[in-house]
Amino acid sequence: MTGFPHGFWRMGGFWMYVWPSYALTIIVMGLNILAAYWPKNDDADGDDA
Amino acid sequence: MTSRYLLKVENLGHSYGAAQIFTRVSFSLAAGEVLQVTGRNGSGKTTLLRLLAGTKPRESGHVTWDEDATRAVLGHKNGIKAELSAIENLSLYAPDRRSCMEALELLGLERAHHKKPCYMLSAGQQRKTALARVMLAKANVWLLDEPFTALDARAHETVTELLARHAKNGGAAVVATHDRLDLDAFTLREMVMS
Amino acid sequence: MLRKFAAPKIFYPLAGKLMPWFFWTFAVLGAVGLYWGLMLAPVDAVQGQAYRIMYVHVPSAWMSMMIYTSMAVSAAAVLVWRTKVAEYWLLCSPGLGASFTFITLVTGSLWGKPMWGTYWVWDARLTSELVLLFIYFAILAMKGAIPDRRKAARVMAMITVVGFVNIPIIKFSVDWWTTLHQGDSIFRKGGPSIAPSMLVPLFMMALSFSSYYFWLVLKHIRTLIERSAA
Amino acid sequence: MTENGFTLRRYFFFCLRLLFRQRRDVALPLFFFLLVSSLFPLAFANHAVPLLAPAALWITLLLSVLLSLDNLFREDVEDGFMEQLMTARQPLGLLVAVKMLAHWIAYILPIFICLPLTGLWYAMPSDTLFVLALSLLLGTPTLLALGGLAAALAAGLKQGGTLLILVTLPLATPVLLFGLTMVDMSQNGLSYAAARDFLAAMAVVSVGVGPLVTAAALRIGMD
Repeated sequence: MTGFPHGFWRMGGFWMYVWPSYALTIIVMGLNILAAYWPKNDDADGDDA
Repeated sequence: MTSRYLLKVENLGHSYGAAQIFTRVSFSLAAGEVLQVTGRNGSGKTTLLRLLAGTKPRESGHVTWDEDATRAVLGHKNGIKAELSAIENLSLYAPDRRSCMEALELLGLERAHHKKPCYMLSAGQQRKTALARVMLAKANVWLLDEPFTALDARAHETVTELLARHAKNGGAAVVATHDRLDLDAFTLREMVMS
Repeated sequence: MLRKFAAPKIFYPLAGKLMPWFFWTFAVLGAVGLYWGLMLAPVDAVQGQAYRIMYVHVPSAWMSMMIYTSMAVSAAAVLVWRTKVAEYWLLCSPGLGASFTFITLVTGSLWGKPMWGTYWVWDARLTSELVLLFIYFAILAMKGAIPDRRKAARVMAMITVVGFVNIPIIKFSVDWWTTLHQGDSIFRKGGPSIAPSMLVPLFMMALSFSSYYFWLVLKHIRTLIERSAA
Repeated sequence: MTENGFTLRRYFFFCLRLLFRQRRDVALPLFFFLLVSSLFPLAFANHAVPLLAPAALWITLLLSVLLSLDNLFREDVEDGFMEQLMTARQPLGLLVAVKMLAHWIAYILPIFICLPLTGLWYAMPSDTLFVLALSLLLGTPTLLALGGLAAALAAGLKQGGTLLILVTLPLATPVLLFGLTMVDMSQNGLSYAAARDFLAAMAVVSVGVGPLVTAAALRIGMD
């Protein structure tokens, strides 16, 4: 693991911004997988005429 | 009366979601013929008429109109502007007021009601106005969905006469109704939607 | 020839065969691209570590537009040939498109903080992405408002096509307006110069995300086919 | 069967007569425009920032137009009149164009007539007001085309009004931005020809293609 970079941002742009970005991406993509494999079956496929 | 057909329908089908409403409906309608469509509620009578009229996109099957056949449609709703009077509604179809008034009186709407805004008319009176519009439209083919709703006995009789005269003059019609249409056998055909 | 594959009966088994391929491409390339981008790629001189957000931001932005383009194609098929599979494709794509657009916007703004010092700048690219998100929401709202699936697909197709025609115009007008009122966004001028060693993981991630999209779309379509056949 | 009386010209006056008869409802978007156009300058107090005024006016007009479009097809669908339009001899696209023209006259023209008044409230110099009015004039056909399409798709739906705005606004962004660019250029003494030509081009396309696309949308919406 590369250590904290000296200079630019003391806290390091790494922790503050990169992890939330990756976390969000994984969560949103994961939710879509759930939606695909366990669809809520209430969207009726067209009721009567 | 030439017997060329005004309307030809070949295995028309319609489904709603997974439910098949009807499939392979075929018939042809020649001048002078009135096709009565009956069937229990939800059997697709209204859907069939809307598919014929073209107010509903067709999914399968063909509906071919004779090229100079014109259509006049009466759906469940009257298609009347409530804020306008009966005459103003009909003025869209007739060049002069006199023919509007004649059509309305023929259908049994007294002169006193001609000028009032239609929201003041009863359901039966509005239906008569809509039927007058169908007449004034002078179309070859009438597509009428439950034309007799809210009509009194006399108006019921008038409409039947109009249908007979329309057929005699070389017109045609598709009428969805449960009421008995006492037209002569030659004119009347029946189709039951299962 | 394409019409043959469009029939649900033929499409269903075909989709079943393709899905594992797409899944593994997504999983393998995703893992490798992620590890490479996060761990191996050298620290960027200017931005320190923050540029690593690029490995999710740029592929997501690319996906948000790729998905819309695929929707426009299927919308044409829906409106012209009423292809059933195209309708299913159109029904299940906007959700994924909106998700990737949302990811793009949030990661873009998270990347903006260390770069420009603020979470949001009315920069041409971010603004266009925001408008695209609203178009996705409009399509999803229409889908939700119409119970009959076939009609919903046709209505969505109409909006998608009109939207597709308008996107270049929106992009142009936003560019013009934002440059007219030039903020101090470094991002706008050239952005980070992407060294070759950083490009490879980027393409890996883009390919991974695309496979992810195709994998889920095929899954959605098979579910829709099963449900309509039942 | 002889020709029946249904002609485009007669339908146009039929629409105008109906809109006149409904003038209390027709005036609502105009009142909305005037009300909001008075709130903004009030909110700015008397330091009306030059660029904010055109932006406020433009956005107010955009919302007023969308408000008026909600009823464009909804009424015809709900009272069954749309069936007559769809079975008329004339192509639906032409009928839609005629209806949109009547709509423009009844809803948008009064707003233009009130523009000088709102210009006064914003303490806007007359040359900026002229350019703003020109940009609004060139922008409304595109707004009507885009909004008309969305109104056709949402006509039969319950929450159609909100859907209409949700669909139209993102697509209308360029119209707003080109309009404001025009005003911005003219305020900085630059030539606003480029932005004006863009708006004019979009207006021409909208008048030409808009009604046809809206007619197709109506057939889909009427399913």
